[in-house]
Amino acid sequence: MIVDRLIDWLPTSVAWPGLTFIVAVILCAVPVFLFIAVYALVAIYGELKISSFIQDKVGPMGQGVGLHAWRWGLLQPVADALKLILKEDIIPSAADKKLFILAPFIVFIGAFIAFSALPFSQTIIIADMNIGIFYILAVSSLGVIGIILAGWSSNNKWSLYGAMRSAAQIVSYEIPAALSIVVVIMLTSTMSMQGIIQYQSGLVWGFLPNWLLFNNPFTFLAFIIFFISGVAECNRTPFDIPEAESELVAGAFTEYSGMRYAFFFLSEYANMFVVSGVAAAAFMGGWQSPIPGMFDTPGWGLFWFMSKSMFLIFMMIWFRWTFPRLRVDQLMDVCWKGFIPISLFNIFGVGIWYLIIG
Amino acid sequence: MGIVKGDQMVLNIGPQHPSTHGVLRLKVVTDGEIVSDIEPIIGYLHRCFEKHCENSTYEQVIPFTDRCDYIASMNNNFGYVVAMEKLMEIKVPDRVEYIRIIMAELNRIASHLLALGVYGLDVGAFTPFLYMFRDRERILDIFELTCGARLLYNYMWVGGVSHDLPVGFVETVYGFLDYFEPKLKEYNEILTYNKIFIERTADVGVLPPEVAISYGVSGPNLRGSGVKWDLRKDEPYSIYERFDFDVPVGEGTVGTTGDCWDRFYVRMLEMTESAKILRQALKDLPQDGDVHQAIPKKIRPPKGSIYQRTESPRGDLAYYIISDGSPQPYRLKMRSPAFTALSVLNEISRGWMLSDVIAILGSLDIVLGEIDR
Amino acid sequence: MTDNLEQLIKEAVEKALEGDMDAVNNIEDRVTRSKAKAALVKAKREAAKEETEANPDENSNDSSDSKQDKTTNEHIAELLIQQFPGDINKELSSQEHIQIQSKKWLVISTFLRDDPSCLFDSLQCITGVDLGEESDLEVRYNLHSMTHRHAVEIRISCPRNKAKVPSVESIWRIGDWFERETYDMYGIEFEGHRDLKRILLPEDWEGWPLRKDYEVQDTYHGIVVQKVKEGWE
Amino acid sequence: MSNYFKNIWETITTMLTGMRVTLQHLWSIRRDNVTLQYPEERWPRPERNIGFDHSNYNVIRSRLHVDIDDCIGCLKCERACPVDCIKIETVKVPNRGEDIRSIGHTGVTANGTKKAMVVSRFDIDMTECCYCNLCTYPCPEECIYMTGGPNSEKHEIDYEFSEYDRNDLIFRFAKKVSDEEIESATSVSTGGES
Repeated sequence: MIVDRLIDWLPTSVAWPGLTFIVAVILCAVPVFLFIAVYALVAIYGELKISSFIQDKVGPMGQGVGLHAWRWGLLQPVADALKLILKEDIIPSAADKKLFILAPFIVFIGAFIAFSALPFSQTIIIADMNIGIFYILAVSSLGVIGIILAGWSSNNKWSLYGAMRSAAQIVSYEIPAALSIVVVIMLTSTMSMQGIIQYQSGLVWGFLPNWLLFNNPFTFLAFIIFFISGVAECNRTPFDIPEAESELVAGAFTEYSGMRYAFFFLSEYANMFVVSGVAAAAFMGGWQSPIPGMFDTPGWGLFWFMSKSMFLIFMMIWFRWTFPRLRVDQLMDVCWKGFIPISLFNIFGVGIWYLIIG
Repeated sequence: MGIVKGDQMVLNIGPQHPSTHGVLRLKVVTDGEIVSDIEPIIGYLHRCFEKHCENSTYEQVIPFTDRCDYIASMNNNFGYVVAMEKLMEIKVPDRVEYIRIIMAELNRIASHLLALGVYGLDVGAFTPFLYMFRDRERILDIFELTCGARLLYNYMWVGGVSHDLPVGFVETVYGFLDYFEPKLKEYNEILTYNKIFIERTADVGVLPPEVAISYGVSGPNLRGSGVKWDLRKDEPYSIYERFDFDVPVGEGTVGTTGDCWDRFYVRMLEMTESAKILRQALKDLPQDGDVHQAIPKKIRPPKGSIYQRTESPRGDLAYYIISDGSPQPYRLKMRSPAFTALSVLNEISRGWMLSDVIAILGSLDIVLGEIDR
Repeated sequence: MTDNLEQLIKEAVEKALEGDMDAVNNIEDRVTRSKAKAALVKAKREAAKEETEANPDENSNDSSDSKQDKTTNEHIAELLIQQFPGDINKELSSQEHIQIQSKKWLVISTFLRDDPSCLFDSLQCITGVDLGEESDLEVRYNLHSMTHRHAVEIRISCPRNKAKVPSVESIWRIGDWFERETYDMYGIEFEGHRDLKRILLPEDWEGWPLRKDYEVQDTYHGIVVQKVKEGWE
Repeated sequence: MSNYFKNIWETITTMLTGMRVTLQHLWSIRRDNVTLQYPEERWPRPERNIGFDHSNYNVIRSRLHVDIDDCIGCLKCERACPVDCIKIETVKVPNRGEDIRSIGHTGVTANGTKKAMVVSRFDIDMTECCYCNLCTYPCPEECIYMTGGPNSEKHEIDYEFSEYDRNDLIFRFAKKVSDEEIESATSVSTGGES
């Protein structure tokens, strides 16, 4: 959407028509990157504080002057980022250098390009393609390649374990996620994010906003499954076996340090946002306001979308600091014996519901 | 250590690893995630305890016993002084006995709190770990109030204790107990009965009783296998026969008897039992009496040897002391429970997954300082 | 005057014996207070004496269970003697322990574990002892029976220059590590042990540290082993 | 099949319980926060009167301190130390109980004991000290103690002892004197009297 507008607005060069497109894409990519960076700082700060409060601590509370985490440790994430940037970048001599260097970027790209289809508001969406949600599902599974590369190229047993685990995990949790998205597509009969969100306007059951979450029990189930699978795709507790710090020292990222590690970190948080954003858009009415007819200007839309996805991110953090970690085979059990049958059953359920009631 | 086959991989867990509870090295032969053989390699923390003892006087041994099991120093002191008093036939005043019992039980609670919290960390739950440390701190504060040290006390002396109880000690401990007992419910809610935790620990690393006995495993690990054996009950060594408490044993509530969850839960129950003992001890603690009255001027036990076992939080902690009449022990051997507990690891964790090995190791609650001595 | 002072003192002492020292501490006059304290101490001494006289049960049951030990020990000793004549060293054995020859130790240990009247199913501890620079080494086994709840101590002495004792690792599994430790510290070879190697010390350590004639090696992997603290003298 | 659903049900319920607990802590952080902002707020040190005959005896074991004027050089603490972190050397004085001002030696301790020795060296290596407190009890003059020991009111009690160099943690309480110095000093002092 934005990118289309930009292409229209920019002067088309006769010599090389592709140039306009490239410029437009770059003009879109830069703010998205900035957004990810800022959001990551906020999310990290949130995680620090929430985890500390859960554990009866106060978390970072720099009280000195200057960059000493300022007040309530507000600058703590900035300080962390600076530290990670300034740290020495170590590449093990036994590592496969090219892949080792390449891996973090692949992981990050996987999370990064998914943003181009996230509907931040009625008007703010980079590219409102007609297969938006499908596109997000496709590209968000790109990250696993990067993790496998990281694990393999580090030439470290822990990393290898982590990579293998995460490959198995992410690949298998793609399935329930996709299956529960199928439910959404069945009801809304569109794959475009904006289309899905527009479908969720108005009221359902007379008083609830017509979010798919509340639409019928099957969609509710689908939401739960999608969200949990999303948590698993982000490698967060209780599914954080790829970097299970008490078993594999840091899993696939054991050998990484400094900026490269920061990239993994950043992409984990970006992934969290993608998952929450998709869940918010597909099940919680995206930028639709909870009270239909009020606060539904584009500005409010941005607010609603962000608050919904932030709430889901808070849920993720809450999970992480409450639950123990699953074992790898139990993880597979949960996926193949739990989620996939239920979500398959969901699809039939929704179909029947649609025939009878909808 | 068997021969490593082509499709197997040797993995060194430790000496520096988040969850080896110290400087332990596990040489693990893995087939994918499945562990086919484990060889614990210990000695990274060997501080020549027994050699030191042979070259230091009997009083000077006590600080060294502190450093063996640094999680439960009071119980180590306790075992040593009980052995020495039996060797020298010293009758210590009642007040001293009660103070010792109170300290030992407080330290037992502290040690179990650490064990359980770290176990939660091993299986990936971070928050219970900090909750339990938060409460352990209060016990350490009580110790600091009493003897000025938080971790290595050198509190119990042969024939007495180093300091008398501070003013308002009894109220402090009562306050702690009132604060602590409700917390146990919270621990259970957040960790013990959590389904993921049960999945991780139930039926994992089952330790059958006969194997446990043959390996000399003792303490909560043995009781977790369903053997009702507690020296405080079966061979009361101090004035434990005066207190009424039960010995919890694992019943396989959620899995098989003797699995990690049972070992975990037995510790959880033992904390309540210790609280029970503490309340009784505080109730009939003799009001006054000099804690130094029975301390001998110079410690020269008669010729002879003694093998005295006491129940430390990790099991049968025994001291074998041989005296030749000089002020220095001729030979002092410490039979450390964690040593035997670690030796059973290979037996019970073969065939399980890498994550389970961590879980089993954590459930055995070893302290490397005590293993290597 | 005086008698009511004494009255006061008596009351204070009684109060104090019930446990509130303030009664004594609140006496203004110092002399009276000191008197009261003295009286208190006296009263306590008497009380303690009475107590010790009153409950001799502890001493009695001490003696009784020590007697118990003796009976089990002697009983086991007799059993072993009639079972393996010539392997039990009677004159060296005492109430507390049984001294046996090292030759048949494996058989004896099997008997000790399996015989219905012994059933020593757990090996509590193996202690190596160096009886002095010239004399022998000794291995002391503390056995315990979970079924009969009785314990016994077995001692086996072996010459210092060729110290060999049969391994009981196959009888009690914990013997594995205990014997490795004893070997580590005393260089006593346990024949039949599956892999007898150092456990606490590094593989390439020289000498047997707990022997009385142990000499600390000068360097270890090029690191000079400090005999004297540096920067101190 | 029923087991399958029972498992799912248990999973959901137990997890919700756990999340309830954590959420409660999240809300009531103001009430049950346990963090101490270290440099600003300190952990309260236990202050109390223990069973010995000192009043106001703080049992905190922070650092050994020696009132060298009271030390009679009896070497009891050196013998008591399990890790040999105390090193004492003494020089005999010709006539006991007499001050030798030129080397700052007081002849009589606070308890009125006449000193027969000049402590020419009293080093404590706090990097080796194991804080077992064993050296403080045998001292007849109570001149060696953990700061906050019997004479705590003389020194402020602290527990932050950090140095950049390990040798800075070797505390040398006595200053070196040789026999000759004492000889000369005493001769001077006697000369002054005559």
